[in-house]
Amino acid sequence: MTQHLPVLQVVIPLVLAPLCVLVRHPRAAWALAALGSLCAFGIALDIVSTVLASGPLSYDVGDWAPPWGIEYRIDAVNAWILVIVSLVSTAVVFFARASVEREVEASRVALFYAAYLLCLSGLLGIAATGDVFNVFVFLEISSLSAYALIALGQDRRALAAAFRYLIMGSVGATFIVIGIGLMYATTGTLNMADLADRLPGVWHVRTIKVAYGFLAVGCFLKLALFPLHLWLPNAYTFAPSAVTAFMAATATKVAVYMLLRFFFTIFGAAFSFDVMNLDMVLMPLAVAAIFSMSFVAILQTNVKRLLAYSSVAQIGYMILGISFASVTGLTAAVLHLFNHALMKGALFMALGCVAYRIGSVHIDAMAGLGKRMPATMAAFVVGGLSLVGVPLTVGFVSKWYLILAALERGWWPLAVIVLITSVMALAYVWRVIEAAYFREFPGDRETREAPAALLVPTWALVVLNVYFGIDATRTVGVAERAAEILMGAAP
Amino acid sequence: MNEKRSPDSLQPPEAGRPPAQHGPNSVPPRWSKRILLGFLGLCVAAVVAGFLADIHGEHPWEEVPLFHALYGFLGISGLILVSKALRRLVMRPEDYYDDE
Amino acid sequence: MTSSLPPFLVFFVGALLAAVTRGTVRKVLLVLVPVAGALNVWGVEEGYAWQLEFLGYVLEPVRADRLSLLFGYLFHLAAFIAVVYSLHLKKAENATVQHVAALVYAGSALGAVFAGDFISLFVFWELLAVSSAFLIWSRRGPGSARAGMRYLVVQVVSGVALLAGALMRVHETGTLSFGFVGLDGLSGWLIFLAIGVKAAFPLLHSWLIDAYPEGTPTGTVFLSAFTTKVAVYALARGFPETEILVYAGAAMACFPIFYAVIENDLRRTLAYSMINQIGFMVCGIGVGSALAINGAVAHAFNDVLFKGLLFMSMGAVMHMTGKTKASDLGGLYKTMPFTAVLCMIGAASISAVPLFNGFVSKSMIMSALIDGGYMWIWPVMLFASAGVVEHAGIKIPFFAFFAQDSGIRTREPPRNMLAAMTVAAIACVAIGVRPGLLYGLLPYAVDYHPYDASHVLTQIQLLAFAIGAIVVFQLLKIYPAEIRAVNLDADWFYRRAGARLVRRTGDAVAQAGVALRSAAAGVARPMYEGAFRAHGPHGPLARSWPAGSMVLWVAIMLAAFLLFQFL
Amino acid sequence: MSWAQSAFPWIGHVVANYNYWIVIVLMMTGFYVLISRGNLIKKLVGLNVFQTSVFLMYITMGKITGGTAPILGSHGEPVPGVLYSNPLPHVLILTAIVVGVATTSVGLALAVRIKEAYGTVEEDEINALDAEADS
Repeated sequence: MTQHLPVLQVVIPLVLAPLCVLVRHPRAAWALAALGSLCAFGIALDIVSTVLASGPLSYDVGDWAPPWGIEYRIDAVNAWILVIVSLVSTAVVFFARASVEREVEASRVALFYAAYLLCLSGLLGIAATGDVFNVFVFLEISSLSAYALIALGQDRRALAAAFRYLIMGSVGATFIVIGIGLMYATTGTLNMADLADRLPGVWHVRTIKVAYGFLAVGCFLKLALFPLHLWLPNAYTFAPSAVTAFMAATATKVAVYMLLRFFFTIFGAAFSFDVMNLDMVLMPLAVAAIFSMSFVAILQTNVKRLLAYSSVAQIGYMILGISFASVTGLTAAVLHLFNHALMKGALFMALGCVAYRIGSVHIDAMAGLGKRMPATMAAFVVGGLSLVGVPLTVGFVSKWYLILAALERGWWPLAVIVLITSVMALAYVWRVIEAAYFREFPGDRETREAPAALLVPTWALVVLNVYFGIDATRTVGVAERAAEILMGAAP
Repeated sequence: MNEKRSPDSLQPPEAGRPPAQHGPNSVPPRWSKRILLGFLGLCVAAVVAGFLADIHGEHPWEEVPLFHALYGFLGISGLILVSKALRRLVMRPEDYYDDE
Repeated sequence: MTSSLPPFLVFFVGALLAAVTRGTVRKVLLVLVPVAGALNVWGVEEGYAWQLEFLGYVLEPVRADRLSLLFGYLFHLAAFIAVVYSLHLKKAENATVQHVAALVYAGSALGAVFAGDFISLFVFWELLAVSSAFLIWSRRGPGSARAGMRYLVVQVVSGVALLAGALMRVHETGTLSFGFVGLDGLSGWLIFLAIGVKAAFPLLHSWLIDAYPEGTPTGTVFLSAFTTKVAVYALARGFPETEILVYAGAAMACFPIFYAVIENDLRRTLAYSMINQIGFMVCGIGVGSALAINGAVAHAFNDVLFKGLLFMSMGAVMHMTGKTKASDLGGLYKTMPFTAVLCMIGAASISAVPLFNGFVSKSMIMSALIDGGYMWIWPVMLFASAGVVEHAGIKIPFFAFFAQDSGIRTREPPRNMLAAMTVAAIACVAIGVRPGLLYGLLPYAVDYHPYDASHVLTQIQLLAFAIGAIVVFQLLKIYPAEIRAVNLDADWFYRRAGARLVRRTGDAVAQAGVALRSAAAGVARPMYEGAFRAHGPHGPLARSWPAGSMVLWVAIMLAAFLLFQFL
Repeated sequence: MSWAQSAFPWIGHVVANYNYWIVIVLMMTGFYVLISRGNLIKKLVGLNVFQTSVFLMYITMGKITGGTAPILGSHGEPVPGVLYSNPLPHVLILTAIVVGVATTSVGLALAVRIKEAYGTVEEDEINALDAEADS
């Protein structure tokens, strides 16, 4: 049984999804989704401990030996991604029960959970597989279900946002398929490990460079790297609260993982940085993303949109870490994958609580909420502080490593930029805190604290934000291991 | 009462109005005179004591007789005059920053 | 005794308890916290340290030596006085927020002076900023909200600079330990800048005069005690004998006294006076000899007492009358005689009248300047100390309690306020009369005798004739009248020039954006023209922007990426 | 022609690889439609053309001149003298075609919902309506 875990991880949610459609009953569908998430989380924890203890796992789907068959290969990097995705999914699914009942029509709830499970399955699949074409298939599974999930938002603008995301997502995925095809045309293999073996022999071939370009742009699109982020703000803003929390904490992270896998494991760090000068492309874009998107975030009035822009800026930090092309830089990036998932998950869930009670996440509507919904706003404050990078939160740990990486390369202006943009993050988080705590609540409305069903999952993530901010040894350990693997310094 | 600023500060400044003249001192004149006289006595005593005692200066300028007295008087005179001039440069109506 | 708790912990636990208690229980608790803290820190001995590991570095959240212990004792005394002073607060005055913030603030200050490494220092540095901002916001006026925000931004920037400097230092030296830093390299300058902001160096000072007068009457007493003193401590620890500090200190001691003469708001006058006093300390640290450092930290100790006393007396006036402007006040001695006397004790102390505590520490700095060979700085500082008499020694008590009768009739402030002021006044006089009390605590052995005839007499001459000049100017009616006005200071640069610049830049960027977009459209249009001609009069390019522009960006990215590789 | 070939040797290269040129032309056409059309349905058509070019690319990759389907002889061994072509690209692209169909159907479903909600499928009109809602 245990040897099948890598594939069960993906298959369980995939099988449960159609069951959701069949049972139709909202609560039953939710129970299936919760079951799927919990299974995935349990398996991910088991896998990560196995991988850390005894090295990478390999699983041949249908017993077809690689490189002809599809191989699922899990090392510290994707084991970590599996944990992130399934952890967030578990927290969100418990949050979703009450939140979705409020925000989605009853007749569509079962379909919602079906799409949710498909999306989860797709994201886990991208992370687990060791076959590049399989990556594309799972990417499309997760994306198509994500379009549907976003379109379930209450506002009609959710539809337009989902449509635009569909166009962009499909273009991105198609780019990735083109890249994969060109790689296949040159090397005749789709297995990642096999590709990694064969590619150094064909570095000089122009087709490979073009493939690299298509893959790069495709990944940039999916991970919303500035300036290809245009689909993200609306999608996050108008999606149902639970979906926003889930997508913000997982979808872009998995896209970053894809980038890491393609450019480090398959092409290799040497090709990416010495031949393709990837760092020269990533760094300016990352800096531009951090600066301009933080600035845009400061000016937003819809808090969900504010956090969406902040997400684009935070992705900039991860890309910045990658662009350092060093173990420390990658550690920072991989660490921030996890940490950012924790903080954005917590923040968007806190916003979900607000939306549940007052039906709006406009900054003016949140005036005086500090008194009315103290637990919710306290969660938001802690999450916000983590976003800013205050010590004792995970945000600080990420920025610490990012700055260390910058200094290690001697690029101290980048370290300064990280610090300055932290202040910008403080500015946009502050705008919400200011509204919630320093403005008067418009007195005529009856508003109570959000129900425990929403608060418990939210606070679970908030507590993790602090816990891993204080005891960072475990997360840093895994991230360092992953970074070494990616840089080729460890098996 | 302290959560409100004094109501006067919210009114527009009396532009063009001459600065408020200080009226009779609130200390009764008799007392004011005695205080002034006492103070004058202190100054004289300080000067006399300064000549009697053996003042060993640490700074070369302290060789000048009554250096500290002169320096104090001239220093404050200069300070007040310069401050008055400074007012021309930096003084703005009280609501200068109110439109922030 | 190694069983002592970390000093800040007592305050943080106290703050937690204060948040959940009410009424008398909280009052007792509030008084007990500094007392318990003092007993705790009394047991802390030199060399006491608490270390822990974080991200592979050794952190030292508590490290005690003579310098930090002196500030430790001082902050407990200050916290005790300020807490007693604020006991009367009621719910309407945001009592809970103020009390909790004040305890966190005092605890952070203690944490900062006992922090043995830069990360701990940074944590407490930022906590100081955030907790103290609540003491300003608690006044709940629109002015306070904005001033508090400006204050917080400046303080947070200072923290960021500290962290940046510390990180670079870690990279250079491999250690996080906070010891002598010095000005070599960018990291040293960044840390220097961070401390400089908190110490209100010239041109970095405006947050102080902007924010302190906007605090609550009780909050400003706390504010005056901690933030800048933490900075003085950090300078004494990290930058002793750094020559630039001598000149910075001299500038700090001098320029505020001009502003203080013409400032109408008496609490703002005190804020200027605060910069002036810090100038003396900074100057002493810059000289760096044992005598100078002793003088600087002793003066910091005394400044907390007398400046606290003055802020408390002005706070009492504000609490009772709601006014702090010289033009609104006057004649209060009739109804607030005790407050008036206490205020005058504070005024005498800050003016360094012999037998008051300002005298015993300021004269150390003056002597150290001559010993250090700063012959041209000495007269400057002498001028500055004469200037102190003008604004703090005479102006504050005179315009509040005497001068022209404003007609205000009020009562003495609540008993707890009087008690707190009395404690501070007694401390001022006690140290003035028995300087040995303070000298015994100083970081270096003290062999200094302030009370010789020459020191005393020259000081009396200086003070008497300085006051004489004021009297003459008053009698001749050329003394500058108190006018309701705002005096421009360095904060103009960010409140006005900065705001204008941001607005203009914003406009310019927007215009450039429009221009750029139309230029891009101008280039792109001919390319698309043929295809679009058949499709109606609406701007087709604009129509296809949203999803189309996203895809266009993709195309541009791909093209750029490929070009980049093949060029 | 021979003059042209000697002066521009790449012309022959281009002609010989005409299948790839078709892929590129289709791809750019699809891309162009995506960028220039505001009508959501037309955008989906553009997307389809774009994806189709990729299908063609994979298929043309797997084609070998004279190659045939990899069907083994009656005894389960390769038939000597027969040139087999790799079936994998075709299999892969079948998957991609399915994905493409799914994408199109989700896109069309969204277009229907947008038409219901906004009363139009023209993007500029949708934007105008959204801008109205914002203000």
